[in-house]
This record gives sequence, structure tokens and C-alpha cells, in this order.
Amino acid sequence: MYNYTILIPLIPLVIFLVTGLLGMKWKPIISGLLGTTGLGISWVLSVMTAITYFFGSHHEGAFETIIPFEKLWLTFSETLQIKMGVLLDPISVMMLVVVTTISFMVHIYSLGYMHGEKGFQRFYAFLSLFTFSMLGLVIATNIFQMYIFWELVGVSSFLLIGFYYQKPSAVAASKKAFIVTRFADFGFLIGILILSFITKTFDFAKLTNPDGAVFANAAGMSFMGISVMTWAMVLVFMGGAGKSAMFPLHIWLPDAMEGPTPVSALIHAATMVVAGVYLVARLFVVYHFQAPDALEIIAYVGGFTSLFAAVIAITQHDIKRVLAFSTLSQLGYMMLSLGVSGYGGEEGLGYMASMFHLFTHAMFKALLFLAAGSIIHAVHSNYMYEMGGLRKYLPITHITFLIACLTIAGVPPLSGFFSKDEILVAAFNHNKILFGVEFLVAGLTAFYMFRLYFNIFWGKDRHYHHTPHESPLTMTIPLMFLAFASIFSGFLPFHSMVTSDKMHFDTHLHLAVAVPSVLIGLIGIAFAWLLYKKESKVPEKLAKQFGILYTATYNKFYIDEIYLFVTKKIIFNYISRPVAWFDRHIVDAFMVGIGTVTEKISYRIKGMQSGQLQHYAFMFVAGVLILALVLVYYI
Amino acid sequence: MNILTLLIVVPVLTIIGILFTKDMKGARAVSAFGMTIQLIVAATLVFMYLGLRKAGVTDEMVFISDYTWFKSLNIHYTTGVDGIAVVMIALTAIVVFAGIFASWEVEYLSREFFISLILLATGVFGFFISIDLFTMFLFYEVAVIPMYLLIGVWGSGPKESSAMKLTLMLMGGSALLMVGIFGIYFNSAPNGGPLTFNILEISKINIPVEAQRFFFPFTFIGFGILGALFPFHTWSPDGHASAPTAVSMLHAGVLMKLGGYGAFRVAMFLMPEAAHEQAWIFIILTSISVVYGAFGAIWQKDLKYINAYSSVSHCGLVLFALLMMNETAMDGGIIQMISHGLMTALFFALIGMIYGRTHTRNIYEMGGLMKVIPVLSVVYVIAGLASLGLPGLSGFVAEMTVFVGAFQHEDLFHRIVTIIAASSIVITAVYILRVVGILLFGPVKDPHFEHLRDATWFEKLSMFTLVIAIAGIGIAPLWLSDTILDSLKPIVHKLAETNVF
Amino acid sequence: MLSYSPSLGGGRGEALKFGDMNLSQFLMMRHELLLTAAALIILIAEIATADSAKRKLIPFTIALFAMVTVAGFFPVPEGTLFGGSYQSNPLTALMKNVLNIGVLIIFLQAEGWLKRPENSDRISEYFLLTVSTLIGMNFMISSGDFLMFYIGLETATIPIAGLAAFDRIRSRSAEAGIKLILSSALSSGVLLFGLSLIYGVTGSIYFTDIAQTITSNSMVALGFIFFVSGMGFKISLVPFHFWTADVYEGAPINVTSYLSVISKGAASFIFTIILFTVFKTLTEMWKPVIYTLAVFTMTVANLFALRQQNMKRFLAFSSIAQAGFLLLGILGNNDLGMSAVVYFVLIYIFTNLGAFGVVEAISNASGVETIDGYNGMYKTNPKLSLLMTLALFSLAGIPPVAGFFGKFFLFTAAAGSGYYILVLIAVLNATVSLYYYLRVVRAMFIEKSDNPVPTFKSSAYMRTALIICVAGIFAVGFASVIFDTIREISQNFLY
Amino acid sequence: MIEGIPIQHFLIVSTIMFFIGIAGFIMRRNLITILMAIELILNSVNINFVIFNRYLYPDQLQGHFFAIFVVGIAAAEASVAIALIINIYRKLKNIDVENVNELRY
Repeated sequence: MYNYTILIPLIPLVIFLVTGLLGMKWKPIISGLLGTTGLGISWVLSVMTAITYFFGSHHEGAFETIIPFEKLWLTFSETLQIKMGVLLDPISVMMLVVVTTISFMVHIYSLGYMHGEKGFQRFYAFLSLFTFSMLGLVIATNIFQMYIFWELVGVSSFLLIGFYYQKPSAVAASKKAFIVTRFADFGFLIGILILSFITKTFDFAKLTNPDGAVFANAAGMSFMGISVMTWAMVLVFMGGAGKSAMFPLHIWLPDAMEGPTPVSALIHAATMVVAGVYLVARLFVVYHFQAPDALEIIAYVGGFTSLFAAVIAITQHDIKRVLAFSTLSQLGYMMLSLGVSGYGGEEGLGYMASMFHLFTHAMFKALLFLAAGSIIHAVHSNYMYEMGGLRKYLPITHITFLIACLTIAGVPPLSGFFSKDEILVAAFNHNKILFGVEFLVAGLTAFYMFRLYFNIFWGKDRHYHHTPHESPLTMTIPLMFLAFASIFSGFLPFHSMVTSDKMHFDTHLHLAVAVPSVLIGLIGIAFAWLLYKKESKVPEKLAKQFGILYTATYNKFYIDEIYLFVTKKIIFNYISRPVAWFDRHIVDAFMVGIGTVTEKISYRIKGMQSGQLQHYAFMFVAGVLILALVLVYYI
Repeated sequence: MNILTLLIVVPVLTIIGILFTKDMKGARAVSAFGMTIQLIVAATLVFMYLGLRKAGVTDEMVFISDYTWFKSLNIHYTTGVDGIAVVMIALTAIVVFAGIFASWEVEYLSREFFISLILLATGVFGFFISIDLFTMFLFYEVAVIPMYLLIGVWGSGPKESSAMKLTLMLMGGSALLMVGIFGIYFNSAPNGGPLTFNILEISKINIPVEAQRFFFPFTFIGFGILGALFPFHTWSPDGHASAPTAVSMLHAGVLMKLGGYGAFRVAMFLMPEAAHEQAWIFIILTSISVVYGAFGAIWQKDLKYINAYSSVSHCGLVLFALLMMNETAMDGGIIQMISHGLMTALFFALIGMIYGRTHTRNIYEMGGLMKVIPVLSVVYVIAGLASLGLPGLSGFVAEMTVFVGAFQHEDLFHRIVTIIAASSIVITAVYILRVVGILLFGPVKDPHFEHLRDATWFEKLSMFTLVIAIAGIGIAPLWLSDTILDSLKPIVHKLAETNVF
Repeated sequence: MLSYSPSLGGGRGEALKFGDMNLSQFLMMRHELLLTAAALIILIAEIATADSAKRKLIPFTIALFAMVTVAGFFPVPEGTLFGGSYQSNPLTALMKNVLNIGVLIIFLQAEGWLKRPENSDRISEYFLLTVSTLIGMNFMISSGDFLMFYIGLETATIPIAGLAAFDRIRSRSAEAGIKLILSSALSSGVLLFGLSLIYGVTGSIYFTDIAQTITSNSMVALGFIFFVSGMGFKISLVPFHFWTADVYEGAPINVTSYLSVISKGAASFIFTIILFTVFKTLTEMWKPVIYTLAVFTMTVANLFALRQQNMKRFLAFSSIAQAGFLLLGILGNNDLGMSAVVYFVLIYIFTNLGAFGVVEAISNASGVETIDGYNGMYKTNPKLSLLMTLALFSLAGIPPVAGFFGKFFLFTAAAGSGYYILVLIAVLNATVSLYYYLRVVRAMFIEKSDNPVPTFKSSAYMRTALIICVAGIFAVGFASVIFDTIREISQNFLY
Repeated sequence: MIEGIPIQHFLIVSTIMFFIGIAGFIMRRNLITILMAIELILNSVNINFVIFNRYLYPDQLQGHFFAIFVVGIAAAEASVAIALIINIYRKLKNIDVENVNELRY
């Protein structure tokens, strides 16, 4: 009954090929409309799928995993095969909805935002390519299919970040994004290889079977004192960390903001960056039963990242960068909550919460970005100190932005409140330290979001070279839609839809956790109100107060610089340059040397041919003697 | 006539045809025609082969035809192909076809150029269809020698010295090879009977192990030199840098594959025990050259050098995979040959075309080409993505098959070197993106480049032939890998049954 | 192979055999007889023709010799004459025919040079001397005892000295002559001393008797070494080769090619025969010697060839190197080796004469004899350059030209007896040799030149000669029947 | 047998002659002298042949015949050599072998 699901990824693919090959011939807008309508169709399809899957057949117990379509793509050996297929289970269906929704919104939005840009067709072609790859990743039936689309997602993100290819910073950013994620994928690949070595299979169906039969021969296998499964799963997580920009592989995400804002909204806020979370969720069973240590690591990485990013976000001026760091911090939330989750029923709360937050976050973070896009569209600047008092110019943007801020700050009854609350509860049940961290981060989040909000929409307005005006409908409609989503998506019954064991379980509000978290959120908002509502010198003073600490934070703790040092200095100068030198001056020189030496010898011995008959005679006799010696030696 | 022999007759006829032409136009027309025929013949061969297999023919080699040549030495002209040879032939036909169009505008001594080019191709085809070691070796040298003139006369830069270096190193390789072949020949009848050069017959008997121990290195290194085996790869950067476009294409695309092909078809297939015993040395060497070549490429400025070093890395991967000696890895190795052949040919074609426009190969003197010559640039990006192993293009299929296969090895050492080799995918990404970034993106460096002419029809023909092939393999690899796997079975089986470990 | 063991005059009574020897048996010597007849006819023609018409002698002689060559191909009766001093069998006949072909080509090539005014009065001299040396070689080839062998050898050598000094105007020519005659005299002296020792031990000069009675002892060893040195001089093996380069350079090109191809071929043939038959019981003794010689010859010759500028000198060293390769066939010490040697000589004749032909044509036309002088020649004389390239590739042993097959079989023979390392050395040397052959190719094809060799059209004779060479260079390799026949003949000869 | 003279003496003489010849060829500068040195060598060979034949194989004549032929050929050789020496003399106006080195390297 789900056979049509294959169309969901195929439509964007077809559109990509068509626009990519013929797009240049058309009027730009045609490819835009084509892409949008196509995406609309897949959106409708995936929503249908979701409804039928979750609410359609009234099922008892667990949601079953359905594979409506699967085709052999490549055979390695009898057991190891890559298949291309569609796998439907709660998380994949949910992701289908997320991806198509956001992508659809972005498509509409871009009609206005990218209007008149050079390479409009290219933009839409790449958007479709990305959507296709992301959908393929989501519905992967086996880990290798996932890896394939994982790479494709990476490359389409590379292409979109570098959309303004004549802008050096954009090129650099895209390069960075690709190489960093590629490095992470290397880990992912090794992880896959180890898994395949142990289990002789790629299929999620086999891998994520709770009985863990396929891991039988992993028992006792270990490398450098750590069990081989931990190795494998940590390496796999490395891939996820790369895509989801977990510390220390986060560096590419802020720079990725060089891309057009809709791209940031789609790829670097809502969909691609959660691929890592999705991967961990997809393999959650394996993590939980085979490599609990790895899960522990994930929890701490997530926790640290969320704190770390939140702190940086406070100091940034580029509004997109602030959003980027907030994305990091929220992703940290999700990872952490997966990390602290158990399996089954109440235990699996973290898992459910993570997916829940993934969903809501997608909505409001996309909203934030698109709104930011609309702001930038209006004032032609990314920097908040060039903004202020915009609320009267951009009413719709203002309202939607405010809603988003409240949502992320976790103000009830907006969706962010519910999802974050679940996460905090999960953390609270499992690990008090992490709970503390997350609690703090909740406050920080509220603070920096409203710092942003007040800076943009309040304060006294700068004199803009032309008065900002509200964006066209194509851009505001998505805003409103997403605002709607971020308000109400909190009421979706996730606990009965997306759970670790696919079974329904009951959740209830833990006031002990909820109330303080809301309070700290409000406190954060209050601080922001005090500092930024009116123009004041206080922030600078504070910055002065913290001095070195502030600068360090402002420069993102110099992580980029460290990376730069490693790549540019170490790899280029101290590895590849010596290698090149060695190749020229040792290996090659040796080969050439053989030749030159021969030539030298030939000049040395030319004296033998002196032209003197008697020398020749002498040589003759000498030769006879030599031969005689040879004989004496042999006989 | 046997279709395989046709593969040699067509080029020879083409050469004769060129002799009768007057000028460049005639020469290139004739060669284009001839090579198109050749492409068709190759395609028919592929389909006939698949048809036979589908019909359930299970012989190790098909289309076997056998003429006694030197009776007294039992030298035969024996042709026959299995799936591997077939796909290699198809690769060659495609690359040569593209090469002809890539060198559409060779004015200087164009007739001679095309003649030597096609002569080279003849050698390659002959090599792939030969079962008899003597003819194989003969064609091998026929393929190597025109190189000297092609580079020396039509090359650029320090062409004489590079051509000389290339020729001498390759001939040095064939010197080792010759010894190896003699060794095989004189041990081909350990328990009486006539000596033979026939690979199939030799593969049925077991060459004495001590003989294998002595001759395997000769044979393997002899082929390995052509396969750019570290540290015998240094002919490749200079050679490629100085060679004219089509020659680099053919050489990197096809000729270097002779090395890998011979290495397993002759060295490993006929001397399995020694192969098993000595594999570890060469595995280390090859995994070095995989990483080393990639790192070497990072530092280069000259487009051709970059590509030459990446070829070292990729061809290293081929030998590496073959030495893993399990079905999957060897399958990957052969797919890697095909894929690298196609994409490196595409690379060199593009470099030639770009060089023909900008008259420089130094990446720092170019920039922002994406704006001025979009088609060429886009294809360059595609080639780059193929070479860094992007899914959907051939490179990914090859590399993944190699890594997965190699990692299934029971022995920890093999798995660790696999990881080392796999690390090359990151380094590759680094240098490819570096080049793409500097060369195609960013603002246009040189005002002179503002008005460059984008790809012409023949250039497009040449490029898109290769692109289609690359994408085809990348999107639907199944038939290719299955074809190869079938033909690998007997080889792997022979290797497996003699595994001393 | 011989039905009885003859000895001259000795008590065993074979002297009687002279009695039964009737005229028909003389037909065994058909080659020698024909050549002698030819020589006489040339003499008479010389006397008959007026000074003005001397040039007509050239086509006349060539036609005559062509007939001789053709006649040589008719099957020759096997057997022995003069009580075993002279033996005739298919192998020797084959060798003589090979030589005839070579000489025919050389005559064709000589035409341009003989037409020169300074040679106009001595045309017949040239032919006479050449034919007489050829007669000597034929006797040497089919000699059945050391006496006949020695007579043949000297008959073959002494006139060449005259030929080498043929150019009266060039002092280099005279020097070449004196160097050749003196050092060859020395070498034959040493050779004779060796022979005398061997005679002292075995008490016979007949190959067959010696083969049966000879045993390894120090005196034989000494004699053998002297013998090898003498032969080494004729085949110009290092370190007995020093005369070669000088004589080749000094002598007229035509004579040089004669020296490098015909006399070397004949000498190496008989050397092989003697080693395989006379000393067949002493292989343990001669193999190390030949091994050493081979290594020295290939390596040193290549090293010298690397930096030569003069084409003739360059080809001289290359031909020395080729002799070194030839020794590998001898080391095979079986029918394969024997046939490989003969086959190689055959190929070598076509190849080297092709190369020398081009050199001669060019030096006749423009006097250029240096490699640099050939720069940019492909532009002006494409055909000649291509031919030269073919010849050089054949010398270097590059397929598909014949040289590849020749070398390959020589190496096969050596490898067959287990000399893999020697084969490796040889092939590596071949690679080095490729370097200097390619130098010439580079000069002709790649290098640019302000005043390249002017375009010219060589005479019909020269063209015929060159065409024959090209045909040979291609055909001999691919036509496996040739090698198979040679193999068969040498099998019958040895076993 | 020739009374009282054992074969060794002859052989010693011939050997000495041989090496004198070689030495002469290598050391003497005058072309004619070199030619004489060669004659020495050839004659030592002749002595060998004759002596061996006479002492060891008295019932046959092979050695003698060989010697005779050697003498004959030596004569021929000498004549040609002298002719060439004269030729050289015409060119160089002397017959010092040291000057005959135009061709070298």
C-alpha cells in the first residue's frame, strides 16, 4: 500500500536532472515553479504516508517496519550487498514529513528571496538534488545506502554553500564544510567496515534487531583494549558528529552561513544537520545493547556542545551566526537526550524526546532562519548593530520571529517547551550533571535569542539607505505556516508515535523539572530585556569586564585557528611538501641518477680506446690473461 | 574472422588508411571513423560476451582462437577473453575514441600523430586479447614504444628527457618482465611434455614453488612499474606532464592498466604460492603509494602533475586491491581500473582543453573559469567528484568495493592497511577541492580569460562520452561487477586453494 | 655426422679416399666454385672492358652475383671432401646463402660509392676482393678441420685489409687498413698457437677426431683460451674488440658494413659450430669463458656507444654489443642456441645493412656522418628516416620488427640453460642500448635544425637494397617458417 | 728421435719465441719491426706443430702440413701488410706506429 512512497525521493531527482540539463534554456522562474510544484507533490505524498502510517490502520502494539520497495544495486559478496530501497518506520516517516515540509517551504520562500539572482535555475536544481539525497538518506534500508546518500547530502550542501562561487569566503566555507564532514565520514566508513566485518550484513532490519544475533562473533573481540563494537559505534558516531556539527567537528557550520539564507534554513538548521541525530537514533538499538560506552560518550559530547555553542552564541554579532550556534546547541540537546535514553517504555523517554525536539526544532529553527532571511533581505546586512527598531517596518516578520524566539526559549504552551521539557526530564532521570548543564543552557538560550530579538526589532533604528519594507507574500507565507507549526506541533502525541521500541507509553508533565526550566527561560529573557531593550552601554561594559574571556568567546575559542594550523601548516608544509620534495629529489633523482652514472662511466672509460695499436695489443693480451684467470677460477 | 582478431585488424587498417591521406583533415577523419568502428566492435563484443554467459557458457575464456606461430617453440597466437578482458577492451575503445576527438586539432605532423596513437592502441588491444604470453609481451612492447615519439615530438615542456625517462623505465620494467616470462615458460612443464606460453594451460599445472619464489618478483615488479608501483612511479608525473592530451589520456587511462591487468593475470594467477608469500611486501608498497601519491598531489601547482600523482594513488589502490586476493577486493580493483581509466582520461582531456585556451597549467595563474567556460568547468567538477569517490559516479563504486572487500580479510594486518589506504579518500577530497576552488571558483584572475571560447562540438563529444561512461558505472554498477565477479571466480579459486596461510 | 674419422696421410689409410673422389662430389662445393667462377669472370670482364666503360662492370657484376646467389639456393648434396677437411650440409649451405644475400645487398649499396671518379678505375678490384673474402668465408664455414678453417679465415681476412684501405685519398682509410691487418695478424698468431697446443694434446686437426679424443687438462685449457681470443678478435668481443671501432670508422662505409655483417656473421657461425662440435665435451670449460665475454662485451660496448657522435663508430659499438647478445645463444649450447644464432645473423644482416645503407646514402649525398648532422632529417627525407628508425628499433629489439624475435630467441636459448641472471643483464643492456638508438631517432624526428640534410633521391640500386632490407626486417620476424626451418636444420646437424 | 734433445727444450724455445713476439708487437714502435714480431709468433707456432708431430704422432703429417700452410699464409699476410705500411708511409712520411692514431675514442 506504500508503493507510491518511492515517488517521494524520485520526483526531486527527476526535477534535478531536468533542470540541471535543460534549465539554462528556460526562463528562470519556470524551473522555480517546477521545483516548487514537484516538491509540493512529494510533500503531500509524505504527509499522506505519515497519516496512513500513524493513524490509518488502527494497530495494536508496536509500529511495524515496512519495506515497500527494495532493489539490488551492487553485490560485494553473497552476504554483503547494497540495496536501494524505502524503509518506513516511525522515525523515517517523521523525517519524511520534516524534510519535505521544510524543503517545500524553502522552495516557496526562495521564489521571492532568490528572485533575480544569477543562477536561479542552478539554485533550484541544487535544492532538488539536496532534497532527493536527504530523502534517500532518511528512507535508507541499509547502512550503506545511508552512507551513499550521506555523501550526496554532503556534496549538495557543498554546492549550495558555494552557491556564490565568485565570493572567495563562500568557496572557502564550502570547501571547509565538505572536507570536515568528509573527514568525519571517513570514521563513519571505517565504522561501517567494522560492522560489516562482524555482522556480514548492512541491513538495518538485521542490525537493529534487539536480540543482537548478528553481533554474536563480536564477543570478546577487542582492539587496543576497547571492545570492537565500541570502536565501531564510536566511529559511526564520528560520522554523525560531523554532519550534526558536534564539538569538535562543529567548525564548518558557522561558516556554512555563507550560503544563501534559505539554504541555511533548509540544510544547516532543519534537515541535514539532524542527519547525525537520525543516524544515532536509527542505530539506537545497536548502541544501547552492543556499545553502551559509546552512548555515554554521545551524551557527554552532546551536553558539552550545547553549552559551548550557547556561550559563543551570546557574543556573536552576525545574526545568522547566532542562529547557527543556537542550532549547534539545540543539536547538542538532541544528541544528549539520545545519549541518556534507555530502551523501551518510560526508559526510552530520551529517545522519544530527542525525536520530538528534532521535529519542533526543525520547525522553529527554519522559521528563525527564514525570518532572518527576510530581515537581511530588507536591510542588506547580517550584523545586528546595523539593525534596530525594525518592528514597525516588518510586522509579519516581527511577529513570527517573536513566536520562534518564545518557542526556542521554551515558553509554554509553545512546542519548544514540551520537547525541551521531555529532554530535561530524561537527563534528570539519568544524569544530574548533564541535567545541570542543560538547565543552564536553557537560560542561556533564552538570553541570546532575545538579545537577538531586541537588537533587531527594538532599540532605536539605524538610518537605512532605503527604508526597509516587508517581504513579498512568497516569503511571508512560509513564515506564517512555520509559525503555526511551531506553536502547535507541541501537541502531537509523540510518545505514542516515535518511541525507542515503537510502543506507546504515557508521559506526563514533571512540574519539578518544568517549572524551574520555564523560570530560567524567563530570567534569561528578562536579562536580555534589561540589557538590549533600550540602547545602553551596559553590554560593552560587561564585555570589558570579562575582557580576555569575552574575546576568546567572540573568536569561538580559536578552534578554527587550531584547525587552520593543523591543516595549512602541518599537512601542507610538514607532510605534503616533504613528500613532494622526497619524490622529486630522492626517488626520482635515484632513477635519473642511474642514467647519469652510466653516462659518467662511459666518459671515464673512453681512454681505453686510445687509438694506439699497441695499447690494443696490450689489452688483447690482458684479455687473454683474464680469461685464463676465469678458467683457473672455474676449474 | 574471430571478433577478437577484428579488434587488431581494424586499427591496423585504420593506420593503413591514414597513410593514404594527405592532410590533417583526412587523417583525423579516417582515424575517427576507424575508432568509431572499433568502439562498435568493442560494444558488440561486450554484448556477445554477456549473451554467451547468459546462455550458460561457463568456460574460463571465450572466443578462443588459436594459430600456431612458431611451431618449434610452441609459440601460438592465441586469443580469448573473459569478463575482465572484455571490460578492459571496452574501456580502451572508449578512451581511444575520446582521445581521437580530444586531439582533433593537432596540426603538426598530424598523420604521424594519429598513426602512432592508433599503433599504441593496437598494442593495448592486442595485449588484452592475448592468452599466449609471447604475443602478450609483444603487444605490450608495441604499446610502450610509440609513447617515445608521441611525447618527444608532440609533447610540451622538457619533452625529450621525460620521454626518454618514461621509455627507459618502462623498458627496464619489461626487462624484468621478460625474465619472468622465461621463468614461467621453462617451468611450464615440470613433469615432462612440451613447454608452453599459454596462460590457460600453465594455470592448470603448478609451477614449482622455488621457481615461483624467484620469478614472481620479476614478473610483478615488471608489470608494477607500468602500474606506477612505488617507488618505480617517477616516470609517470614527468611523462604525463610532457605528453600531449590524447597521449596522457591513453597512457594514464589505458596503458597503466596493462600493469595492473598483467600483474594479476600473469604474475598472481600463474604463481599463486609466491604471490601469497610475498604479497605483504607489495601490499605495504602499494598502500604507501596510495597515501603518498595523494599527499604528493596536494603540493603540486601544475594541473597535470596533480593528476599524475593522483593516478599514482589510484593505481596504487588497484594493485593494493588485487593483492588482497579475495573476490570482492579484486573485483573492486578491476572496477577501479575501469573507473580510474575513464576519469583520469576525462581529467587529462579537460586539462588539455583548458591548457589550449589559457596556455598555462599553473593553477595559480588561473581562476574563476566557471564564469568564462562553464561547460568545461562543470565537467571538471564532475571529474573531480568522481575521483574523490562521490556516489553516483564510478569512483565510489570502485573504492567501496575495494575497501569492503579488503576489510573482510581475516588477517588484522590487512584490515589495518585497508584503513590506511581508505584514509586517502579524505586527502583526495583535499587536493581535488583545492584545485577546483583555485581553478574554477573565485573571481576571474586574468582579464585575458574573460573571452575564452567554451567547449567545441568535438570536445563535447570527447568529454561526454567519458562522462556518460563514468555516470553509467556509478549509477548502475551491478552488471559490471557481476561480469567481473564471474570471471574472477576461477582465479580466486586457484589463489585460494594454494593459500599457504 | 661423418661416416668415418679421416686423417690426412696418417696410417689409417683414409688417404685412399682421394681415389674414389669423383667430379660429382665436387658439386658439394657449389658455392665456392660458383664464387670462384664469378671472380674469374669479373677478372676477364675487367680486361675486356675499355677504361671508359668500366662503370658497366657494376650492373654486370651485380647481375652475375645475383645469379650466384640464386644458384646457391638449390639443394646441395651432403657429405665431406678432401678426407673430411671440407664438409657440406644444409646448415652450412644455409649460412652461405645468408651471406650471399648480404653481399648482394652490399653490392647494390656500393654502386653510388663506386661511381665516384676516384674509384672509377678500381671497380673490379672492389668486387674481386670482396668475392675472394667471401670464398674464404665459405671455406671457413664448411671447414672440417682446423687447417681448412685457418686457411679460410685468413683468406677472408687479408683482402678485407685491402678493402679497408680502399680510399686512397683518405689517410683514415689507410690507418684502418694497417690497424686491421696488424692486429688480425697478431690475433691469428695467438689463435694458431692455441691450435698448435690442441694439436699437441689430441694429435689431430680434424674436428671429429678432436671431439672424440679431447679431454680437459691445463694445456687444452690454454689452447682453448688462445683459440677463443683469436675468434673473439674476429667477432670483436670485448676485450679483443679495440680494432673494431677504428677500422669501422676509417674504412669506406660499404666495407664497414661488410665487416660488421658478413665477416662477423661467418666468424660467429663457425665459432658456434666449433664450440658445439669440437669442444662439446668441454662445455664446463667454455661456458664460464663465454659467460664472462658476453657480460663484458654487452656492457662495455654499450658504455662506449653511449657517447659516440660519428654514425659509423656508433654502429660499430652497437654491432659489438650485438655480438655480445649473440653469445647468449651460444651459451644455450643446444639446437635452439644454434638456430637462434643463425636466425639472429640473418636478421642482423637485413637490419644492420638497412642502417648502414641509410648512412651510406646520406654520406654519399651530403657527406654527413654525425648524429647531430641528422637533426630534423624527418622533415627533409622522411622515407630514409623511417627506414633508419625501423632498423634501429630492430637493433634494439623492439617489436614488431624482426630484431625483437632474434633477441627473444637468443635469450630464450640462454634462459633455457638456466642463465636467467645473464638474461637479465642482457635485457637491461638492451634497455641501455635503446637509449642510444633513440638518440638517433630523436635527432631525426624531434630535434630542429637550421641546415638539415637536404632532400635527395638515392639511386635505384640503393633503393632496391633498402627495400630488400625493409622487407627482410619485417618478413623474417613474422614468417615463423624461417625460424622453424632453421631450427629443423640445426637439429639435424647437431643430432 | 733427434738424439739427446727432449721435446721440452723445443717447446720452451717456441714458447719463448711466442712471448718475445708478443712483447715485440707491444713495444716496438716501428711498423716493420712489429711485422717481424708477428713472424716470430707464427714461427713459434710452426715449431710447435712440427715438434708435436715429430715427437708425439710420428705416424702422420698433419702438423707438418699445417706448418707449411702457416708459412705460406704468413707470407701473404706480410706482403699485404707491407703494402699497407708503404701506404701509411705515403701519408705520414714515417712508419712510427705512435702516429697511427688519428682514429680514436
